[in-house]
Amino acid sequence: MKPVLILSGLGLLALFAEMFRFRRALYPLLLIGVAGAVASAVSYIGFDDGEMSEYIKTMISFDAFAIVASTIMLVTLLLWFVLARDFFSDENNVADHSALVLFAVVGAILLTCYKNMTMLFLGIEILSIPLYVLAGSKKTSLSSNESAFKYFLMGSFASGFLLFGITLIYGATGSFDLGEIGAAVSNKTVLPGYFFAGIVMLLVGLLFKVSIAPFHFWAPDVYDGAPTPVTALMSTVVKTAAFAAIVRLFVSPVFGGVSDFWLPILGVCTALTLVIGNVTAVVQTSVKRMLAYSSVAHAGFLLMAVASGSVMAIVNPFAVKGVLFYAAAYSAASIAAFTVLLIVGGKSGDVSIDRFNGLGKKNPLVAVVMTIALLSLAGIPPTSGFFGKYYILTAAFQGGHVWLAIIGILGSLVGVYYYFRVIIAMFFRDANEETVTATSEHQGLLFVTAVIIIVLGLLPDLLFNFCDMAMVAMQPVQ
Amino acid sequence: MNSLQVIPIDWYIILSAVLFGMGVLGVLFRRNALIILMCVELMLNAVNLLLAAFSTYLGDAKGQVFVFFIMAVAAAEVAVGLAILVTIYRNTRTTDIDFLNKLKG
Amino acid sequence: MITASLIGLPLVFGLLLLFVKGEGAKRIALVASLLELALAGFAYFTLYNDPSSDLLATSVPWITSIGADFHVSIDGISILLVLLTSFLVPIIILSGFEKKTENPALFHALILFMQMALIGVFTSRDAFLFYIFWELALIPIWFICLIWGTGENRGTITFKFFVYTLFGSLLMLAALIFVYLHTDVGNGLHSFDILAMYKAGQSLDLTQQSFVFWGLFLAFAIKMPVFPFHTWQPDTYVSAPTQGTMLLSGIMLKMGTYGLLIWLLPMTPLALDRWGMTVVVLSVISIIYASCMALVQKDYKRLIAYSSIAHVGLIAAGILANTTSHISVEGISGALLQMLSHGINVVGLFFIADILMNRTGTRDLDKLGGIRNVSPQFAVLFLIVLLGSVALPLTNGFVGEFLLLNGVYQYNTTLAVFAGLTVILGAVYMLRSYQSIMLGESNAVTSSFGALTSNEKTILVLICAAVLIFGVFPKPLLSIAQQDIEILVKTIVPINP
Amino acid sequence: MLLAVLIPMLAYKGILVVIVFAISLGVAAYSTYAERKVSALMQDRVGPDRAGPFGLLQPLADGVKMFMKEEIIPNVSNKFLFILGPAISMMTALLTGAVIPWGPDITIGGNVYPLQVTDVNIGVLYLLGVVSIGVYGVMIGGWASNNKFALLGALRASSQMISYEVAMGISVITLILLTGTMSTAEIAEQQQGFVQDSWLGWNFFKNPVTFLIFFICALAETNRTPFDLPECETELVGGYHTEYSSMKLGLFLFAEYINMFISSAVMVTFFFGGYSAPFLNRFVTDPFWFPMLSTLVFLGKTIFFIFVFMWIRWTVPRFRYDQLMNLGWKILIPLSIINLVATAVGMWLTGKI
Amino acid sequence: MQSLTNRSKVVVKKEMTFTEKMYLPAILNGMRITFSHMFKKSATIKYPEHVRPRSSVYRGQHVLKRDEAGAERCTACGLCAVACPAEAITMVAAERKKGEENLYREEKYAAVYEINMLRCIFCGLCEEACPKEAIFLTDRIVDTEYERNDFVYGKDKLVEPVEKDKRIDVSVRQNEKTLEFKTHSEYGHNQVWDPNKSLKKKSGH
Amino acid sequence: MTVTQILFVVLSLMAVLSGLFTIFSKNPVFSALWLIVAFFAIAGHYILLNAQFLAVVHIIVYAGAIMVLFLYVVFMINLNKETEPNKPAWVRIAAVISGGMMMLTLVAALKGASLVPQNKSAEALNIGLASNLGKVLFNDFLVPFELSSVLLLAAMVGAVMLGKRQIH
Repeated sequence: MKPVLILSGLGLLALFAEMFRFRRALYPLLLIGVAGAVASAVSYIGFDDGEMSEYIKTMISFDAFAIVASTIMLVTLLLWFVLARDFFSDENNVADHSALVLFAVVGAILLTCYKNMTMLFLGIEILSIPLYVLAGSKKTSLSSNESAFKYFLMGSFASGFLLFGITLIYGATGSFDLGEIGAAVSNKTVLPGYFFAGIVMLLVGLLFKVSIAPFHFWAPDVYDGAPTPVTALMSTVVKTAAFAAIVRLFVSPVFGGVSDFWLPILGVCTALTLVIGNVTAVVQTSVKRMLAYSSVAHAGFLLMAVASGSVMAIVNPFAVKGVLFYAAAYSAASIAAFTVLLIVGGKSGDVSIDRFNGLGKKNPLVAVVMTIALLSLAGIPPTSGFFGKYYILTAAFQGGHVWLAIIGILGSLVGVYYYFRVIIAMFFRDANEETVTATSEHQGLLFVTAVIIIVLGLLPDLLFNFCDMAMVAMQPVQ
Repeated sequence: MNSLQVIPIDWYIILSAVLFGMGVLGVLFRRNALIILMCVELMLNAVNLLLAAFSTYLGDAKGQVFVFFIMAVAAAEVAVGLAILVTIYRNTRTTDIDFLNKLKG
Repeated sequence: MITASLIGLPLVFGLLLLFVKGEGAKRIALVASLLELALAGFAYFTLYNDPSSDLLATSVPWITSIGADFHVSIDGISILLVLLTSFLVPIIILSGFEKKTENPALFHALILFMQMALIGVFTSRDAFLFYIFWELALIPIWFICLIWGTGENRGTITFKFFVYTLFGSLLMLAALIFVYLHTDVGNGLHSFDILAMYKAGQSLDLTQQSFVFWGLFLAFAIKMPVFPFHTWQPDTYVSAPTQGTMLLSGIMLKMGTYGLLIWLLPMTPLALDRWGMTVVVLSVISIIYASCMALVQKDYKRLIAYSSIAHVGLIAAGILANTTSHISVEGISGALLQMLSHGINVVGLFFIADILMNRTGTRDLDKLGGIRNVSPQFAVLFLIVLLGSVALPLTNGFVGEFLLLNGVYQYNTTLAVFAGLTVILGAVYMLRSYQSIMLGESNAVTSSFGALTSNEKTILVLICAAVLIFGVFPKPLLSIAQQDIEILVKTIVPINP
Repeated sequence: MLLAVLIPMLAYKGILVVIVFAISLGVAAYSTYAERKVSALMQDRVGPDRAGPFGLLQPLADGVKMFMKEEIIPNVSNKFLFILGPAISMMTALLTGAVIPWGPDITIGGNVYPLQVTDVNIGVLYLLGVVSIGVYGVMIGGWASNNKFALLGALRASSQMISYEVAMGISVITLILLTGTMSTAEIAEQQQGFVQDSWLGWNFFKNPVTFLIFFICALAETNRTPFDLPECETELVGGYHTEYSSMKLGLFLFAEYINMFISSAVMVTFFFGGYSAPFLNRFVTDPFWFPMLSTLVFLGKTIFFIFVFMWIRWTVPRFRYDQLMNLGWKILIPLSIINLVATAVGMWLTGKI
Repeated sequence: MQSLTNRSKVVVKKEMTFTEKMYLPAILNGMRITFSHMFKKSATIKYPEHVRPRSSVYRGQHVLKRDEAGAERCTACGLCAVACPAEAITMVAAERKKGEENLYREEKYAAVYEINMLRCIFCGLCEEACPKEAIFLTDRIVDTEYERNDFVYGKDKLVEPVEKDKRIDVSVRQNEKTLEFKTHSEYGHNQVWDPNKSLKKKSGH
Repeated sequence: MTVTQILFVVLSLMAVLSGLFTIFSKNPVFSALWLIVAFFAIAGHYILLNAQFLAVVHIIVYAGAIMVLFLYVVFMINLNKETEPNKPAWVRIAAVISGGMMMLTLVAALKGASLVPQNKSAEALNIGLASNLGKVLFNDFLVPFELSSVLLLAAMVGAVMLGKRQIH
């Protein structure tokens, strides 16, 4: 609860900054505030909220899973704020931008700790609505507008499905509470047919939101069109939050009891996503768009963990931990990659692959960090990305989805192809005239993310033991 | 006289499903962004109706309270969506979503 | 301790090099590699004196959550490859001393990283660690080929190389995870420890073992390479810089064969019985195919590349030509020996190709000729290396090849006959190439071929010495491995046949 | 058995509905007369005095004129919507009357009848709902005219009405907080008796700010000066009814007066004690005449507010558009929120919640 | 700048005080004023019943005079039409026939004489221009009509009745002053305009 | 058929038909108007379900605010043209098929749906009362209620940000 309050308060503060004219001081305040939120999230490991009122407990529980997931998101957010320094440089909308980002993150945190369908729905909407706007925040750019609109349209369309699913489940079980739904699920005899229709609809809604094939088609356009910092936010924090939400429903005992029903659906979707995401990423010429498609593929990987997460209410430990680790690794690498995109894109924002030609000579630091990030995305040891993939593949094997694992492996092989095109361009092709310079903030950020990627790659236990705690939250409550 | 006694819940489910399906169809069918938004609203309303029906049949007020949240969200969504639409219109002078294909491919 | 230092030393020096500017980097790298060689020698003697010395093994918990440890140790088998690596790396670094290299610090740092990864591969006793080192070895060599390579389309070529090998290694990962999930070290926990893996692998049924077998085999086969997974190899060898080619062919190849020996054989004995013939046939095909291809090559470097495939095919055949009922210790010793000698020979040959290229600007056999007239010293040294490669008795190639053919013969006579062709064909294309390069009249291209520099001479003499010494006196190498090979062989016998 | 109760009840309701309709229409009709008369008086004029004594038949004459004038439907307009617009305006204006408690229960022939068409428990919300629909008449009419002035007028009207609905809603919430009920009848009943617990019982005295906000919003919702921008002649010709003529124009204008009447009635109900007349119950206790007189009192109060509406119209000049929006969003809404919070705190402090 | 009369108010855009910003007092004050006006005497005159006193030389509807014998004075010279600034007057001239001497005073007469009352501005120039004392403006008021055409008054409405007792009295307009005025030819309208003369006059000033 | 059932059928027909008109109207204005009609039908359903408060709130929110906003935007960008080119035929067919299949699935899912036991107690009939809803909203749903303020604030800030003209 504390991080939620801190972030909401920060959002209000941002709005007050506009009113009381301290916009210049806002950015440092935000950094401090988000750092505070991180601290408060971490502090839950030692201390919990204490006795909370019944009404809060039934809606939100900041259990270990939520702590880990939100810590990952908040740390990413902190890094993101450094990445997006420019996004907050315009005096005219610094307050709006920061308030919207913070509100979105409030939604993201709710998604990690909800105990009730109401909170799931609200969390998703609180997360999405500011993002629609942020995606369109470059108002004069048509592609930004388009991105916002597509995102909005698909988001609200998906909300419809999600709600219909929630409704049917409510009708079948008589409750919005996850615990009660789980209890009803475990007593399967009374479940009417439309309960399963509800699960399908809920699933469709959620899959839409996280851009899983065949509901993925909007994602590349949206990621491509949105301003780069926003894309970075979408592919890190938002993705983590959405998957945390899915894990809570499908890997936990809530729907775990009927996993034989939804597993095939998830399996097929995972396979499709891995194939489509990777294959279409190959033909892209814009690096941003390539990253967009690859993020679809990564979503497929994460979904693979979900698909192998729960077999008849027995939770697969690797799946939960795998999702968290993968999300963390992916976030770190994405932050690095998008920072490089911002640096390379410069003023024009053009990030076609040609712009990367000869970057290795022009600006070795940027090129090396980009390489590390891309290696991590491709899942090559000793980067953190490898361990993410490793845990999820292990989970898939353990869940008995060998075929999914193989598709995943083949997919990441294709992934290597498009990631390495960028590396080849950076080190092999001849440089053009333009110089590429990074601000000191960005340099520092690149350094930090590179260190994170490598350290997590060499000593994954640092995070993985942390993730271990999250498992406890997913076990059925007896 | 109360609907509880004479109308089976199935009727409401089917009605909602039909309305919802119509909304989905509209979203897929139409190109005018405004009408697509309206169809989304129709979908949400189908959900609301079903929630209210379930709520009454279960004798549980939570369903109706949930409807209020959906309404709040719908209002927020529409406000944002229309704002986006107007920004687009300022740039393109059209609301046909197929014009919005600059990003394709 | 020693093993960990063997891994750590190049890493430390490599990192150090990143902060060095200019040509001094070469010297630092050479010093580092010589230190490594000394350390390897020390390891050899330690092992010789006390095979169970604590100094040789290091095991620290690493990723406890998945039961992977940082467990490295040197035994009789791996010491050979460690020695090979530490012997070749100084030579490789030395071979580049006279050439100007762009960004030498990074280049040599990558070579040292590569060395670290290779030694890691050869010494790790933990499957996960093995995999990590396996992948780690790939990245530096890829960059070496990409940045310092020649040829306009090297981007595509190196990329193909990367994807091929990565594909293989991912399959290997899948196979390893599969086995890993069947290990049990109590408490429902799993472990990546090599012995646990052996045990788990052998407990699988045939279908499961086959899956693991093919997963691992493909990874190793691509690395070696074996027909039909070899297509990346000749192009990559040609377009890579000489040092890169030397690393690839001299040491990296051995990762594959070593993997076959250490990981594949003991883990999947049942599958070996079932699929052994298939893969041996593949190996033999690759011998014949590569030899024939070598016969028609005009580019000398490409010729060596194909010859390398042929030799490795024989090694693979020797390792794989075993069944649970009959395991040929000779074959395995021969494979080990051949790994060493092939490593030395092929590095020598590539170095010679590099000398030719530097002096004459071409590697085309038709354009060369009569160098013997100009540089008789070179002709002699070249001949020695060449003969080693053709496996003439008294050279290092002979013992290994003989043992290997013997092993295959015990497995299947017909195949042995075909495999034996490698000796004949090898002699044909090697000598023919010698003829067209060195003999005959010198022409415009070759007449200005000067005498060897002292540097080149040092390298060639070192290699020739190795060729001759091990040809005459292979015993120290064979004997130190003997015991461990026997231990290995014992583990291959399945627990519940 | 059921029918025996139901049918007289329905018949009674039907009669009541007709009476309410008639009163609404009549009051509205004479409001037009009153408007002209009041304006004349305030401008030192005489006003209509030709049709009938004191011009009392003037509304009739106007009506006849409206009916007789030529029916013009613009060629390029949407005919159906063009007609629908004024119809909706009129309909919503009339619908509101249903929940207004015109008087206390009346006893006729031993039977007790309520003087309210229907007492829904969410009457206040019903009012807000109907009011919120009223804007469609204007929007549809303005759009269907296919005339830029009409369209602009409609846009202005709709944005104005939406804007002020917010403040109105919040002030109504304050009222609900104050009274603890959403039933109009109950609100009126609570204010019976002029003095309660040493307080003046009318809600106006309990919370005048709420009334002020509600009153201003009511002005805006009925498009009365100073908020009559939608039909601002100097800028937009005739606003949304530029293209309208004859009886359709009449309906629009008429709806405005009905709205005025109803909102006056609502204000009386909400804030000025409804049908309560101070100390009336001391003098009259007859179960028939007391309600009758109360109803008259109610109508009297209502008429007073209608007068206030006109009074304001002929006093205050029209707002500029940005001033109008500023007033709505930057003053009234914050003010109403502050008022709401203050009321809540006040009630909490006095232990009422 | 200092105002000379001290009547004008200098507008100062000063910051309003809080009470002023609330506007309510001002509005209430305004309402008080309007309310007080309700009890003031109405300034309206109920017209047809009460008529405001008019000037003796009020210029209303025209009349075409007859002479003592009852013959029309107008000779259709057209000067009135020329003088008319609103171009309201048209006429058609005709020659008097034998036997019509009692009808028309001179040999030429107006067969048609029309004044468009919608155009007419009641300036009285026609009256001044007339050399025959034929047209006069009277204090009568032009009636309202329903049709546009009805406002074009022909001779039927313009010419005064023959009967002595129904004649229209224009003696106020024929007092000495006007008659004397008409003798001054330079002010008359039936005068040929002499450019030199008027030029001289102007320069003489 | 009882009166309630007839009412149900009539309201349902009204909702479905006006929904269809919403989808198929060429002119967005008509779509919006038909949608309003559909909303009224749904409000009627709410009343049928004893949820009067919900019905009125539904009217106020949807008809009174959301649809006005829609109409406002239609007017503002003046979409009088009725020239909306149709989507390619295959898209339409695909849309029809997928939509139809979805509906079929749903209806099929209901087949043999075992009903959840109904709660016919006296309190259950009064759940639609405002006071009852208020109690649930401010007790059980207190947290989401408070958090929905974040949502609305975010939407407001967002809409304002998009609506502002870009200042350079």
